Amino acid sequence: MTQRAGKLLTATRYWPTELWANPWSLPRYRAAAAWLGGIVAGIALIGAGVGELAAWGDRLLALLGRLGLSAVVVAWLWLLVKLGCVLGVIVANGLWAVWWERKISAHMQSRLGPMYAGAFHGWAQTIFDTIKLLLKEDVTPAAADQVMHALAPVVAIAPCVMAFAPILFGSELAAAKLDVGVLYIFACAGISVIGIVMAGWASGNKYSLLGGLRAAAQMVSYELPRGFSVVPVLMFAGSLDLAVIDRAQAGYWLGFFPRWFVFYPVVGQLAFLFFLIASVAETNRTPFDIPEAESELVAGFHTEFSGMKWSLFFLTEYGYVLLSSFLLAAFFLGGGSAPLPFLDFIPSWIWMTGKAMLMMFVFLWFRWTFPRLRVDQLMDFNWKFLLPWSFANIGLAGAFVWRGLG
Amino acid sequence: MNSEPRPEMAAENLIVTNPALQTDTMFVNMGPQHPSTHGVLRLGLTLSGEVITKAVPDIGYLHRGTEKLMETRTYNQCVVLTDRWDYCSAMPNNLAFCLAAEKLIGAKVPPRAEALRVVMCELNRIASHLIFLGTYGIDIGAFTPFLYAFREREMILDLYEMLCGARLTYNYIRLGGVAADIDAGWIAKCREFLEFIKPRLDEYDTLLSFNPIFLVRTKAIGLISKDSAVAWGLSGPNLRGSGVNYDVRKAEPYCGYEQYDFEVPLGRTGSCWDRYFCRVQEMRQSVRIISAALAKLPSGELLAKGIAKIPKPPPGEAYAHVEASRGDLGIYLVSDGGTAPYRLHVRAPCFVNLAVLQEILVGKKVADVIAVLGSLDIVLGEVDR
Amino acid sequence: MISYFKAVFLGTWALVQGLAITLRYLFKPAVTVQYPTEKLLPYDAFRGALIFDPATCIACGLCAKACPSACIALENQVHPETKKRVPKVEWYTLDLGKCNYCGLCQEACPTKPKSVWHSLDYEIAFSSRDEMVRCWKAGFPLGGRTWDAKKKAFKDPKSHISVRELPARKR
Amino acid sequence: MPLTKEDVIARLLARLPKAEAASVPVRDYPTVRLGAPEDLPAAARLLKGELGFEYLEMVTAVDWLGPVRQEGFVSSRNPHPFLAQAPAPPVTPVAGPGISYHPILDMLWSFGNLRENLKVFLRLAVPRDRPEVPTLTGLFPAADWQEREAFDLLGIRFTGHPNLIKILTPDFLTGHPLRKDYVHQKDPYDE
Repeated sequence: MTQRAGKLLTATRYWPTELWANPWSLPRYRAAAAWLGGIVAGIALIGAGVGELAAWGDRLLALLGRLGLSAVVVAWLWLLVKLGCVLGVIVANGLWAVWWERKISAHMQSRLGPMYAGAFHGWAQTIFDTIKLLLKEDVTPAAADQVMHALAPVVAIAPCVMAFAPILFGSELAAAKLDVGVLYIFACAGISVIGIVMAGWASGNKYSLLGGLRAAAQMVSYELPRGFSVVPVLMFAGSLDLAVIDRAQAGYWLGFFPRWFVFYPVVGQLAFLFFLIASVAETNRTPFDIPEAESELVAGFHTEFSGMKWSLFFLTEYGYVLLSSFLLAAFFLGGGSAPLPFLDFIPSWIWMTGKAMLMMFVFLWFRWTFPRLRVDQLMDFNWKFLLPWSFANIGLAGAFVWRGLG
Repeated sequence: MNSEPRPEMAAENLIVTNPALQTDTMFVNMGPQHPSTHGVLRLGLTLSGEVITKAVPDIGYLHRGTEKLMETRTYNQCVVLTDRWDYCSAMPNNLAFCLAAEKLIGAKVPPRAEALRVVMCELNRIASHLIFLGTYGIDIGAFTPFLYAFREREMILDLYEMLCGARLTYNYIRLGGVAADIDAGWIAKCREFLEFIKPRLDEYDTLLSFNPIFLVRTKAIGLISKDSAVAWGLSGPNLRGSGVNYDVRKAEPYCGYEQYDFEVPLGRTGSCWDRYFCRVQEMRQSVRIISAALAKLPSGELLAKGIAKIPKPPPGEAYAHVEASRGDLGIYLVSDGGTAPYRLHVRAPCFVNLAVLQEILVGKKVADVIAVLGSLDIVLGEVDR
Repeated sequence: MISYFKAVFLGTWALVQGLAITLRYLFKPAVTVQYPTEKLLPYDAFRGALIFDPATCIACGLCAKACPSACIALENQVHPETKKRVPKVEWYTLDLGKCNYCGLCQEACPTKPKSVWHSLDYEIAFSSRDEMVRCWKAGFPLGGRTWDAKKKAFKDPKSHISVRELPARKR
Repeated sequence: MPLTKEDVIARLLARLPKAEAASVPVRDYPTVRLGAPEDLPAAARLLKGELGFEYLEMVTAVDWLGPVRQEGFVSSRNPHPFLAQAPAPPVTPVAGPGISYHPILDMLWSFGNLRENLKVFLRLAVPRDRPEVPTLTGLFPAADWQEREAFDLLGIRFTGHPNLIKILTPDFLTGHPLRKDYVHQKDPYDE
């Protein structure tokens, strides 16, 4: 005859009509707003205190040089440090992005999302999920091609990690300085599709096969508009080096209006939109998530994957989302430059990451708002709309450059 | 994005038939455990690439034999079992059975009970169509409208809980009337809900109905012509989506539906979108009916006088049908003068509606299976009974 | 050409409107209840798990007759000397695994207050079949006990019927 | 000129000499009893073609053998402390007064005319041991599943049906559950 644990809500039924009448009267609503404001301000202030990460990197390299080791060893050590950082970013991004996606989707849907693990808004949820995934049994279906099935997630994630090498995390803050950075990133990102096709084929499942084939067709197709939509940016910046593109956007028109490529009239916005759409399609997310379309193909190419193999696919997906977000920030949103001159005290890596996170939010926003296209419609959209118009956009950019406006 | 149908790209023309190409078909087993078959429906699909050449629905996984069970239950106990057919909208089930039994008994239902029956059935129609809207959104790939729809549906379920104590299987409409009365508090809550849902329906229109992606996915997909819809015996929004103006509420008014002013929304082409939009419009009409019914709610008794606790209707046969949320729900009831129905047959709208699937799926893409199946809005509890 | 651009523009505009809706809800309070830590109290009419009070029961058996799924069984008490049946219940069982939650037994019960009624408990769950059968006998608590088929003994139900049914005892 | 119930019955009776107006009609609806299975296609053609009844609403039957037998019902397996056998199904059907049972399956079709809001019921008695009825699938696609259902649950053979297989009950189940003498046989899912 004990009353089980739990606070009994007697007074009010949770009707939206009551809750939304005056949200500021709800204590938890005020608390959440205060937390949000505090977190944003805290990040900005901490960033201002830390300063440029690139400078810290230089100091660390100088420290390594003073240890008296040979140059080759230093170079290798430095490489390991950078590799660790990039891998750390990808893994941490997996944890963060999943949690963020769950929270964002929940709040968009009038829910709260994870709330228990880690006490504060379920921040530890994805960490526990990772532990669960690590401990999970790794099932390989009897009908699967054992070797291919095991290899597929690796083939999918390796190019993702490679593609992060020239990514700018702040002004001058990149693991590798490549003059052909943009080309290199697109080249690497294109390889992942092999892993996905392998996964679909090796699973021995018809749904997976359909998903894998859809993924192949889709990713190969959307490579093109994705590449062509950045051409105007490359024309304006005059380089394939991400750092140069970043620098080209520094400074302000009239002293306050940032010279970001997205603000170049018409051509900038179109290029931004095309690149965004193509990136969403490249990362297989709604409205272009037909390879894994859960309502048709159960889970598409990762239906038959479990445990860590599955989470490698997941890491890949979120890794590419992060990659695309950083690319969007670097190409169009001014990279590490502040949107207004007086905000310069916040270092570039905060701006860069913040802009990337904003773009990631857009990815999530799309996902939780739009329905999904059909395979043939997706292809139509690509070949008959996106690609011709991105060509036209290149022409427009050419006119800009020719008239000396770039 | 153009949403114009292009005949040269019609899926029918994409089926590879040239024997020289040496292609093979693939059999895909969709369901009974598949996220989008809305229950335990199994579809055997024969695919040529991604195009369906043959579709065989396989049902019966949820067959509970309620028609047989009712032969050993009293009429009052049968009402409980009717709740379990279409569990997403149980009120019209109760109502159809009670109308048939009342015809046999010869009971005269008091006006307040009739008005309450109308209010509850229309609320249930909104709740059921909200489920449809949400799940159809998921079928097409939009997850968020699902939770919005359930948020609104929750309010209806709260109203039901306040009224009769149950949220899904109501056992509210009884022989000769209804089980519980509504008070001023309930009416106020209900009005609050009606005011709340109106702008929400417009939001659904933005999120789904007129979203270009949704439009290209559902317009010109799963076309059912007027003649075909009638020949296959479709009913409810599926029939009206094809442009056939047949609504039991208008054709054979029951419970005083003739007093209420409402329109029967009709589709034009019989596509998935037409069926979908018929339901959205029906919700608006339901809101109208409920407002009107609450405004002029007659007072008086809730239950007809002179119905025994265990009724024994005179031998005879009766047929009553109502416009349930998913179509024309008919009850054929035979009494042999005993305490239990001698025979009861349910003309389940979902069962009849589902049969058309085998015809309209041929030539569609795998992704369209879900769009078409979802637009038929079946509940397996009613298909299998 | 104009219609093409118009279609593109209107389509984009419709998508943007959809985005605006989801963004608006992002900043509205959630309507959900954090279930295990927060629980809603059902309305008084709610038909939760059945509960029985032997003290007021007159063992008329109307509830058992009314039940559509035969989930109720009971036996009259017999007077020890006269061997006549007295209006008291000897034992009473409710098979919650079969219960339809229809409320017909509660409506049929002639006593005031009701001897069998739907409590407000919506948190019943069973891990074995014998736990589904709630039994009442003289000296049993209000929540009843369940029969352990292996040990052939009564035990308290793992899932207690909460005391929340008390204010909502149906008249 | 709108069609009336009486017109429909008159037209049907005029075309089908063996048919008659049913003695026990479905309440409030015109009901015609056919004389022989051969009449059915003719009646259906007349209804669909000339009278505009394009909507096949229902195909079913009533087994008039007598009240249902309760043997073989699955009772609860939940262990009960006081009873060896769990309580039986609540109501034992008894024969009603003044009704005569006879071993026939009484078929029932319901056709609708959506334009005139009319409905007509056709009845046909077929023997229980050889229930053969011509199919209507050629005229009404809606008959496909409904006839399969009637076959599955009542065992009526629809001659000419393209795909007359079980639809609702599982494959291992033998017999036709809605017949009054159906006795439940133990199957693997009883436990």
